[in-house]
Amino acid sequence: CIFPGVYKRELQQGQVMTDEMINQLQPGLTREQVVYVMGNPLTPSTINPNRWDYIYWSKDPRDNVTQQKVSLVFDNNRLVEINKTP
Amino acid sequence: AQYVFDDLRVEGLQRVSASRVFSSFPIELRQQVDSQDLVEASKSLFETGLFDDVRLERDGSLLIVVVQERPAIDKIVITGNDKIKTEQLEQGLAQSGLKAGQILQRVTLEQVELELERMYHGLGRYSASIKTEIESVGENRINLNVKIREGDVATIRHINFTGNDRFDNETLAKRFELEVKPNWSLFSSGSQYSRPKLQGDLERLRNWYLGRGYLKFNVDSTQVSISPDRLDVYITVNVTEGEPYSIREIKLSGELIIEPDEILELIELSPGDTFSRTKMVNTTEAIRKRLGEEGFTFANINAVPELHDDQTVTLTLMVDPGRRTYVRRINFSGNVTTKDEVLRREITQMEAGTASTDAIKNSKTRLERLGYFKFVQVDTPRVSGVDDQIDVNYTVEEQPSGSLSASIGYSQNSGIIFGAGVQQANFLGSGTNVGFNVSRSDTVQKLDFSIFDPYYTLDGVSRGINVFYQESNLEDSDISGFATDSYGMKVSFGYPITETARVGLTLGADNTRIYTGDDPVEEVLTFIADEGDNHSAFKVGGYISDNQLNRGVMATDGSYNKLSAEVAVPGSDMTFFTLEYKNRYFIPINDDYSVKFRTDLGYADGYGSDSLLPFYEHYFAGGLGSVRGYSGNSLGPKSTPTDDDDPSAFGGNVLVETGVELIYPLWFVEDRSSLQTVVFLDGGNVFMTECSRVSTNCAEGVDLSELRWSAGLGLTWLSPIGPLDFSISKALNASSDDDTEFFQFSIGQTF
Amino acid sequence: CASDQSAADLAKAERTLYLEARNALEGNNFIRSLELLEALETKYPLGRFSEQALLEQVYAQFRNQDYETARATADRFIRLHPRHAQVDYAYYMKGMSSYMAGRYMLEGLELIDISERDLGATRDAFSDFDNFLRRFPDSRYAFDARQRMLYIRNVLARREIFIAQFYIRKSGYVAAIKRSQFALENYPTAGISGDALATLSEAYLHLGMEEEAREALDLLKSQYPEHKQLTSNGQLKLLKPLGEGSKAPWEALIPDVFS
Amino acid sequence: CGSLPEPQYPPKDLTDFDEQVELDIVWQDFAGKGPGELGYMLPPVVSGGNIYAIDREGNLKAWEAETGTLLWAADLDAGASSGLSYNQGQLYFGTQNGEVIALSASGGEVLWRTRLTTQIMTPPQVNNASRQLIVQTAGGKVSALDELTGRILWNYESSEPLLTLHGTATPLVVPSATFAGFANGRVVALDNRNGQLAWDVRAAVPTGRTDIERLVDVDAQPLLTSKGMLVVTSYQGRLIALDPSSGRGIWERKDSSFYPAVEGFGNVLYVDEGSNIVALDARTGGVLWNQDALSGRRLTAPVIWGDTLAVGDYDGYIHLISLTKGHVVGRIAADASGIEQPLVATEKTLYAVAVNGRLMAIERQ
Repeated sequence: CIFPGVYKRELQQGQVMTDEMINQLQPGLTREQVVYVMGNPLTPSTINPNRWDYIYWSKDPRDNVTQQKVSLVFDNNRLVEINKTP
Repeated sequence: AQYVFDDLRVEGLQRVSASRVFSSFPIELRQQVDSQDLVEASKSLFETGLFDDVRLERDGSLLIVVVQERPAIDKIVITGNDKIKTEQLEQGLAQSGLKAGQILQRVTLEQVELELERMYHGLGRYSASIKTEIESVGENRINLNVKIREGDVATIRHINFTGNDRFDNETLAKRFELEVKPNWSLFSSGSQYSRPKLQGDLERLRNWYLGRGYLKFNVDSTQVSISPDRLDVYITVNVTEGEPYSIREIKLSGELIIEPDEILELIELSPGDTFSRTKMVNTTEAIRKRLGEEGFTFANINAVPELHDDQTVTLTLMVDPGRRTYVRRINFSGNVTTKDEVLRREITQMEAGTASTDAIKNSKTRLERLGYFKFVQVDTPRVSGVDDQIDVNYTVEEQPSGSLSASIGYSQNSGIIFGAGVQQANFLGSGTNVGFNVSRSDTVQKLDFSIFDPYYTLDGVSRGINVFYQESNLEDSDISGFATDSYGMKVSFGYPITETARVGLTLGADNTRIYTGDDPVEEVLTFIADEGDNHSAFKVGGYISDNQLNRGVMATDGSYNKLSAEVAVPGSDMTFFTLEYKNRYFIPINDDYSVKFRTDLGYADGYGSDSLLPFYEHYFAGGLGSVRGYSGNSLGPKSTPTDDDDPSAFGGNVLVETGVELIYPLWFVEDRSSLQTVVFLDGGNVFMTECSRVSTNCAEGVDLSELRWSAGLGLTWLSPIGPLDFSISKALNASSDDDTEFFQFSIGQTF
Repeated sequence: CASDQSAADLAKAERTLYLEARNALEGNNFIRSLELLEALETKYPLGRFSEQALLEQVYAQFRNQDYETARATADRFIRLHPRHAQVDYAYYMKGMSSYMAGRYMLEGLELIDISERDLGATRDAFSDFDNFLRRFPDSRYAFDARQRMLYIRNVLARREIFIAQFYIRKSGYVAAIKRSQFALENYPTAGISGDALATLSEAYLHLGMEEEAREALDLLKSQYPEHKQLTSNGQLKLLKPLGEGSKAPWEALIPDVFS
Repeated sequence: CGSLPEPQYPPKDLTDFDEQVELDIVWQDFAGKGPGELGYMLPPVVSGGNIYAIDREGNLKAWEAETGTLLWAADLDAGASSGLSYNQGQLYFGTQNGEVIALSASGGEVLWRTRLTTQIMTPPQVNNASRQLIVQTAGGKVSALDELTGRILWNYESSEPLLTLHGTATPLVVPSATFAGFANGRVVALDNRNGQLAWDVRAAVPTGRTDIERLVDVDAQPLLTSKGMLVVTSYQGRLIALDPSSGRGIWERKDSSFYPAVEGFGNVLYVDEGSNIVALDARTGGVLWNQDALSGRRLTAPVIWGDTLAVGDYDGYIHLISLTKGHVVGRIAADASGIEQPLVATEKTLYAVAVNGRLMAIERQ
């Protein structure tokens, strides 16, 4: 239709995680070491205190979304589990 | 020796309370105390400074503390002060614990002289001298007499530079704020010496030399000397200039985050230019800002110069982005009535996202552009304990953004007029613009209601609804020309297409019925004869606007353009179209002065079968908000009355208005966000492209030489009940039958 | 020089000054009593009545609705006489002053929901009362202070939820998660945990994180079974339909006037 | 805008006196623009029958001392900031740009110029024994230059307080040593051969709190009396008499003066901060007489002229004071623009430069 689309800005949420940062993660790291590599988690889960979720989510003006999640599970201050989706 | 006391009594108290003594005399009753404790206790009581003498006496198991109170100050008498007012001096003394009613503690006398001397030295009056005397006024109370000799201000007599071969003393002296006292002026603050000012000046001198490439410039030493009578100060600055350096090469190092060539573009210096510190600072600032947009708000870039002996320098830009920073929380304060959502939806920076200095700053402008706030401030404190998160705090101060108008008036032809209305741009802080006006008089009843929600959807799609109803009865009024009844409704939508531009659609329908009074106007009679007296129209319109003003109300910078068109579609009784263009353009001169250009153009005409624009849709010009200095809606073609009444304005289908205003500050007004004064030049008129066949005094066609001009002073004040506009103006080229008004004012009219 | 009135006050003896101030206070003539109390303080800064006079100054300023000065005077009293028998009253009055400063005229009418407005003074009241209750848990003002703290806690908590829900509508899902978590951690007893859990769960859903969403939903169902956003079959009523495609511009223009 | 501030020491009006010495001006001429208000002291120098004077813009003139006929004039491109000194056909002076310039006394052409660290406000002193030129700069530094080439031989640097009294002390140069006073209130003796410190004495101790109260400059040339005693004055400090070889104190007197003490008839005379003239017994420092008739008149540095002491004042009068009793014996109204420069005395004539630049030769009738 002749009307130009509604102007939308690129929307950006959560933490930028480069592959090089993620590759440095391996089990056994303490929480301080993880913070050094990834930065402080914006949304550590409150329900399960041993889990840190690093989320990245952005939507460009044409509404297509890029998303990345890394959730880390700790066992008394030692990283035990890393699962990364897309 | 050990003692046990079971009672304590204080003697000699005149004005100090016993509890004050007990609180600083730590002796426990009915417990073992030795002489050492007693000595300690009396020492601590003595240290309160309230007593001249403290003696302990023992009467069996009763401990008596005999004190001799120091005198209290009854009055402080200050004489000989002229340059500093007495209240100021008393305030200064009060700060160091010296005011009427206080106990005169031992150390205070010398403190008095010190405090007052420091005040005078602060003003550069180094030759001031202060003497204090105590005058007893009985019953242990004293007066403190302070004699002041203010002396004169030590002014700078001569600033001398040595070692400046390249630039002479005058050029260097210009860089200084400190200046030699010009003999014509009795007092110039610049000529008053103070060490911080000198340090600041030396820094400015260094930057000035570095700005010209003298990397090896150095201030070797400075001498400041004062004449024996302490009135003249002499300053000598010894410098070594060294040679100007040119750039050999610029290298980048560190983590660049963005493409190297994007950074190279930002560099203002290129090999071969002479080194300039200002350009270098601009470069590092530009790079820092660019990295800020990528979320590295705490990036810092420093340029490391490496000097070569052939007077060239290699600059290495060390880029240290620091950690990518995130926004933890965005808080608003000061929004007493405005809802948090109205602010939050306006800003482009998101919580829990990368912090972009650009977004944070232009969000501040977007809030100011709302027009609800006097000022908006933002600061971004770090979150304690976390090195890569910040909070963003916006502080706003609200200003009245609407108007309550209630009017009771009387005019010969329409009797008593009751009117009430509210026009609130930020209704109950909801960010919605609500307007509700009703007015009743013998001849006309009017009611209109409008609601405009700029954020109908969170993406910024806006929706406005406007309903109006007007009915006039003419039996008992001798309205000369004509009157109309009309009612209708309009719905408008709009949405953003760029950061500042919006596009919109309007749909509306209205009905107009025309009455003629007892001596109607020819044009109306012929119109009713041709077209009938009842017309309804269905209107479809659209607009495109771009708002880059720096403030919603009383802007001083930026530009605003709006092009709108509306068509009465076929099927309406009268088919016509209107085309309007509105432009505001500001050129700020400095932060107080600004020039505003204003242009309003309108063109409306019939199309299809009836080629004439209905006269009730005519444009009018003149009065406040249009061409000041001419009475309201009085310009342009005149009607042809049936009898020999004098013709009244009839409007036209082409509107041309323009104006230029100089916005200047009133020196005594600090809060300039709610009061604006202008010197203006207005011009404008309305024209008819095609006169009605019966009109006699209507010239066809647009003739720009017919534009009416006026100049004068305008004042707008955003009062709690709404904007008040005043203007004093002189019509420059009024023709004989224009009626001009020297003074015009309006209340509650938002334009 | 100062008007003869205050000179006359200064001339009076300490006791008469204090008694006159007391009568003016009881007669609710706060301005007059403030004048007398200030005269008492300048003339006899360390006199017998100076402590009591200062406390009465706080009360008079409070009743005179000059809340900022009342709070400042209470603060001064606490600093000057930290171990005074009635210092708990000063702490309480400090809280009350900022509490009253934070109230809105139309608050009672629920026309304006203050949780959406500037809560500067209300937040001060919260910390003042908290400070007071920790020092004087069994002061006779403690009960009233606790009630007011509860009210404030609800207002602050409601604010977090409003903002979380705003960010869901604005597609700021990570921000919504953070705000709901903040509400859960800081205002557990404020009775809004249900809303917080619901918003948290919806935000995870919008991010496609089903497992975390279910985790929050289970907690919601167990703690607040009849929460308003829970449908009969245990699903969550969403504030915003899933999927990012917002209406095309012309769709947005169709006026749902009666929404 | 407020009255004129009354000065710290209000000037006394002149009272009449029984005049014993009749004075009049034998010749006068303009020495360029004079010192102006830049606060520089530019006293002329008399030598070899001629008198040379320079002004703040570098116009140098030479007259015949006796008759006042102009011999030659030269316009140098450097603003003078110190008076002239003469030695064996060469003239020396310091510039505002911190240079020492040597000129030939016959035509005024520049022989050499050497740049030092800051401006030079006192005339360079000549050490005839070793052809040295001792220069003290405003930055508390004493440098020795070779008289023929201007090459710097040695430097002695002392610390400077942040705020000093305007003006710099002139060093006293004797063949083997240089005695110099500094703005930090200290007096030093330097070995002329290498600038090494012989001894260092504190003439005044800074007291009080503000920079003003802590001013303790030694702003005057030390006086070497005929009995071989060194007398140094200091501002807001003490007048001290020292043994020149060891710096050991002989006597001292608490008073403030920024002019050099002079010796007359074996007594030590000085002008204090309040323009009172005081005479002390050279051996004990006891006060002989204290002349306050000219108090507050902002007197110039005292000069011994025959059996009298000559001073100029702010109103342009020149007074002669008897060295024995201290009463005023002569007075002449020289130039209403006032006299701030130190006077220059020869056996027969007294030379004065007024604020407007007029040079006057005065003789006893």
